[in-house]
Amino acid sequence: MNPLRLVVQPQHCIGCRACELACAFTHGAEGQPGASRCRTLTVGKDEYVPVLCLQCDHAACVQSCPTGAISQDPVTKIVHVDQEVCVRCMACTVACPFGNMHFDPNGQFVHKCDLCAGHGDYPRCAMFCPTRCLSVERMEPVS
Amino acid sequence: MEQTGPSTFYMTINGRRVQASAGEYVLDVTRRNGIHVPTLCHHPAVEPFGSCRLCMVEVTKEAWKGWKGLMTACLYPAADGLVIETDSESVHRVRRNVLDLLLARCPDSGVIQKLAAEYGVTRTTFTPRENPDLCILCGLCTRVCETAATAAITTAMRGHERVVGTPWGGPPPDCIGCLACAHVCPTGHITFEEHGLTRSIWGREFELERCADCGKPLPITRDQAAFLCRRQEMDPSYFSRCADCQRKMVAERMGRMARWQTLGLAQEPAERGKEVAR
Amino acid sequence: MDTVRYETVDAFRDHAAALRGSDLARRRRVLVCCGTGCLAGGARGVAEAFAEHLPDNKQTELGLVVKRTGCHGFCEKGPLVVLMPRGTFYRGVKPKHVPEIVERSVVGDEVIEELLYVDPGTGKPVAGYGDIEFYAKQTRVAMRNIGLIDPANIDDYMLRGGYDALARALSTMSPEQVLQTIEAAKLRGRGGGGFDAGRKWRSCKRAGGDVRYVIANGDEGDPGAFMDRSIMEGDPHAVLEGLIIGGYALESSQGYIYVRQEYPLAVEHLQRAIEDARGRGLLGENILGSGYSFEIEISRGGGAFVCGESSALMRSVEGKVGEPRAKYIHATDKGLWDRPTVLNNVETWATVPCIVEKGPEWFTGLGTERSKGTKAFSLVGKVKNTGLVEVEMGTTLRQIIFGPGGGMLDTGERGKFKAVQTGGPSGGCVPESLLDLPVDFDTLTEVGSMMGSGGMIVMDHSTCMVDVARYFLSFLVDESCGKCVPCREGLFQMYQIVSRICEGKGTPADLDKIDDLSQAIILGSLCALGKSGPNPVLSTLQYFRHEYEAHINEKRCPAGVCKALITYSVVNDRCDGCGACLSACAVGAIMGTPKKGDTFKIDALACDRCGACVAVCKRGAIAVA
Amino acid sequence: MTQSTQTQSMTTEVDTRPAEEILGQYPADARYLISVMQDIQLRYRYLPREALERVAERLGVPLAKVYGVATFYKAFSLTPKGEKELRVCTGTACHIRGAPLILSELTKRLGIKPGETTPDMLFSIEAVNCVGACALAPVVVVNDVAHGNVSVTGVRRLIKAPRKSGGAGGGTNKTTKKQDN
Repeated sequence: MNPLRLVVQPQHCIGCRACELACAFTHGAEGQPGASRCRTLTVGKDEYVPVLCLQCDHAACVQSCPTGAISQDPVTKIVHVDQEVCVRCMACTVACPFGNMHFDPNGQFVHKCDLCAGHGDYPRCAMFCPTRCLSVERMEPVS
Repeated sequence: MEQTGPSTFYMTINGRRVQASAGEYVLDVTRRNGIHVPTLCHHPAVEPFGSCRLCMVEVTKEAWKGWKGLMTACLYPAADGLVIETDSESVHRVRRNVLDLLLARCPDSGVIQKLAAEYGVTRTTFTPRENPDLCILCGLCTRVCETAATAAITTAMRGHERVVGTPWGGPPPDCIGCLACAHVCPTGHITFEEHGLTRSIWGREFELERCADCGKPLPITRDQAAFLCRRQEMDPSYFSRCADCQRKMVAERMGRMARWQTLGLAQEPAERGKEVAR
Repeated sequence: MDTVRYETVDAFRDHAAALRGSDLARRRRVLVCCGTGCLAGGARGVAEAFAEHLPDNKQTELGLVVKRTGCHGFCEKGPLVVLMPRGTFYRGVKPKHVPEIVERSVVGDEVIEELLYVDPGTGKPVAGYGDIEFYAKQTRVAMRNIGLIDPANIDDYMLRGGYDALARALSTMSPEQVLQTIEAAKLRGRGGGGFDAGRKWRSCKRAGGDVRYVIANGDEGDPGAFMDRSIMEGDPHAVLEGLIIGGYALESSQGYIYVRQEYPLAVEHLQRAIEDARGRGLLGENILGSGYSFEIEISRGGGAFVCGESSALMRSVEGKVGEPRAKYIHATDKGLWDRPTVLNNVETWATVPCIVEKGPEWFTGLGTERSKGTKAFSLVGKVKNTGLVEVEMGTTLRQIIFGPGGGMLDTGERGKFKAVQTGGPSGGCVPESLLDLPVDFDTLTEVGSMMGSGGMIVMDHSTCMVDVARYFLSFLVDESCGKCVPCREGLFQMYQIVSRICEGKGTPADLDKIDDLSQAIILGSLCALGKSGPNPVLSTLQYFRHEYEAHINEKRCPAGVCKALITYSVVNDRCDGCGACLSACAVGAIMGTPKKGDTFKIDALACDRCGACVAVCKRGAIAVA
Repeated sequence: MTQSTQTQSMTTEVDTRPAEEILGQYPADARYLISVMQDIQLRYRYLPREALERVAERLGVPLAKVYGVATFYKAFSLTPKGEKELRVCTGTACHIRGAPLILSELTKRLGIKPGETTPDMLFSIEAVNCVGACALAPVVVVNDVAHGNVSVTGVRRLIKAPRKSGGAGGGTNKTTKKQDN
């Protein structure tokens, strides 16, 4: 299957934050909601932008990690943090030019959007988005 | 060179047939299969070391004619036909003694107390150390410092005098204050403090990098940023803003783009202007 | 003779033949032992006196040469001077004796009786080298040249057949044939475990890759062992030749000799030998025109016993802390700088040229079924003749100790044989009942000890076996690298337990604790240091359990060694009031005035039981209870 | 029995030129670390921090690693050693022939423990592993000269002569030398 891509169209965002809730509940543990990997920002009057990881190729987070804990899956193109390997030096949280590396101060771990890999493998934020703001499309096959 | 064996094969762990592949260690295989083997000195970010001896398992093979040996799972290469017991009597004897010894060394460590209790040791049967601390000398801190940072700390001395420390016991000149050592320490022996723009660890104070926009402290030190630029070959601008400000910038820009898009324009006028000028 | 570089094997052979047929080979030799032992006894002065009384022109005139040699092994009696070919053997020579020796024995033909070795058995002086029991009962292979040649002179080595084996290997054998020869000889490593050298070489060769290393382990750390020191100091070319032949068999181009920091003279002699061999074309580029090139570098140790362990040694050569690594992947696959590496001990390498020269059948003709050849031992402790002996494998402990060793040092009840410690801190103590054990790698392991590198420490009844166990534990606690828990913490706790027993605070439960902990240390330690660390305790516990029990149950040290369990007192009718003990006592615990007839007293509270008074008392008037 | 990890208390400037000279004799490769340090130890009788900083820089080894090596191996000392280094062999042969007695005699007479140096910088005592001169047990090595069959009284002789002239200061080196034969 071709890799998924999240498409964000802020013009449709109504600031309902359903995406944040969906994300937090999906990635929580033992029924507790976790911090959302998706953040909706208010940029003007009634103007909202959900900011999520773009799963960049040659990502800054990957490059900045001194232990090689962050990598991009060659097939799914998802940039993933291996929590076992991570030493929490926080370099990636600063390095991401889009501010999409989050740190959970309670659980003491770095997290980011993984397109719900392992959680139904389909982005929940998009599933719960009441408008067309967040949608999913399949990329062209990797050559 | 001829191929010495197939790249995937089967071995038996606690009577269960499990698949493994060349290049894996026994511990990788047990972990993948949810078989619990305790460890204290293991961390996937660094090379296996084999110092705590807790992950010892009993290994044999049909060809060994009944001979069994205790091996550290973290270092023993997975191989075709291995028969492994992770909880045999001799395995327990080693683990119980190791934990008893560690409890004599670090009687106040909650982590060790808990693990030791699992092997029936609630109080050490040995002579407890005078003035104990929480360091079990697993060497994770020094190893992670070497792989992820600057090898600023080291094990010094040898034998029973061995300690983890800094050159001449003073503030380590090469330290970048990244806290990786503190985060990997299994017993919480390595401590640090953060006040405002200052972080202190190993008796050294570090100034935190500040966000170029909002001025708030970033979770990395100036030395760390400089180190990352050098070692990871990145431009300093990558380490100049906080995640909040980065997100704000992205959101504002995307918001603007959305605004133009609603107006039926494909690109921001300013950007288009630039392109034309070029 | 002028320095020559042999461009071909034939050139080497011609020169060697010329050398052996020359006047130099026929000259009489005055050998002055300049081994560490004799140097400590003042051999340098003796050698200088000979140089003064026999200048070069006089040596030529008299048709003789004066040589400073390596250790003769009979260190107890040094400084030693041997006159060859007659074999007159003078011991305890001082510079003042030299003029007399020159006049009567060198220029003249007399034997100076006062300087001869007196046989302790017959009480008669022995004139000849070969007649002395210490030497007569030895078979020297690895130590074949030591004491007979000047280690700083390559010609001396060549006069005794040196480098013939290398020339033979390079000109008539393929690397594979050399390897097969070593395999056929069933040579086992002389450094400790006795691993089959041929098998080791074979697996290294099989490991593939272009770069391989060979290493000579000269980190002789076992306390009480100094054979390797003597070989490196006294016959450095033998080590080089073995290493070059090994390098050729393994198609390696780089060898290392790792020498203990404590052996500066060995470094000096090896360095000199390397330079000389290189100058002759026996080392370096295109050796003897064969196309084979090989370099040797000396790596000095930093003073750490654990570096005798192969993986720790390799880290040390790399310039790192000497911490062992797990050996699930062998050094023959991934050793020095992760390249296939063969590491053998100095004695093993020194044996290699003999095997190549004389053939594997000759070697397998010596020794026992599973341990071939000979083994060098350093025989020390409470024996009459301490020093180096090399005997055939399978010689019994009794034959060694009461043969070359000359029997026990002291007379009386306390001077009787109690045990012999072999294998250093990894070995154990063998009791009297096992004295007729034929010594080889396997028999010693079977009785709970080890061959080790060949240290043999003889103990009499004045030695406390619990104290010996404690001694080895304190050594290991100090020398453990501290990497793994069982060794670092376990041996330390074991030391605490045994110390408690020595102090009379032990309980019967301690012995069970020792047993359980020992098993965990043996099973759980990372390297051989830890795995064999409990051996000295276990073997003394096995054979001398009653001594442990005496300490625990009766609070008594049968040998009178453990300080907490003994008291000193003055035996009045033996004391003559000389007062030697008064000045010997550093804590002022002895009361009395030094005059004839006064009686001395020891204040038991002030006494720190150091034993200084016992050591100085010439009349044995201080009793230990 | 261990080396002191305390920071150098002396504040005198250390001349690093000899260290630079030693470094100049070796290729700038991490594998020569131990060799370089041995030469420095020989020259300075200890490893001055300033010298080790040069070593770390030149050989490209982190300073902490250099420090680790310096404290791991017995040959190295981070504190200056006395003019006369008395190394008491504690090998097995020496042990059973009375080395503990020799050692305790020395520590009592000099008032320092093994590993320490007298305040006047004249003597250091080290309890060392077998020096390989077992046939002469017990052995004390004084600045690389082995003294065999040492007795309690003999040991006193080893520490006597320089003591007497110790008060006179620097000019007494010659009298101390004689003692070594």
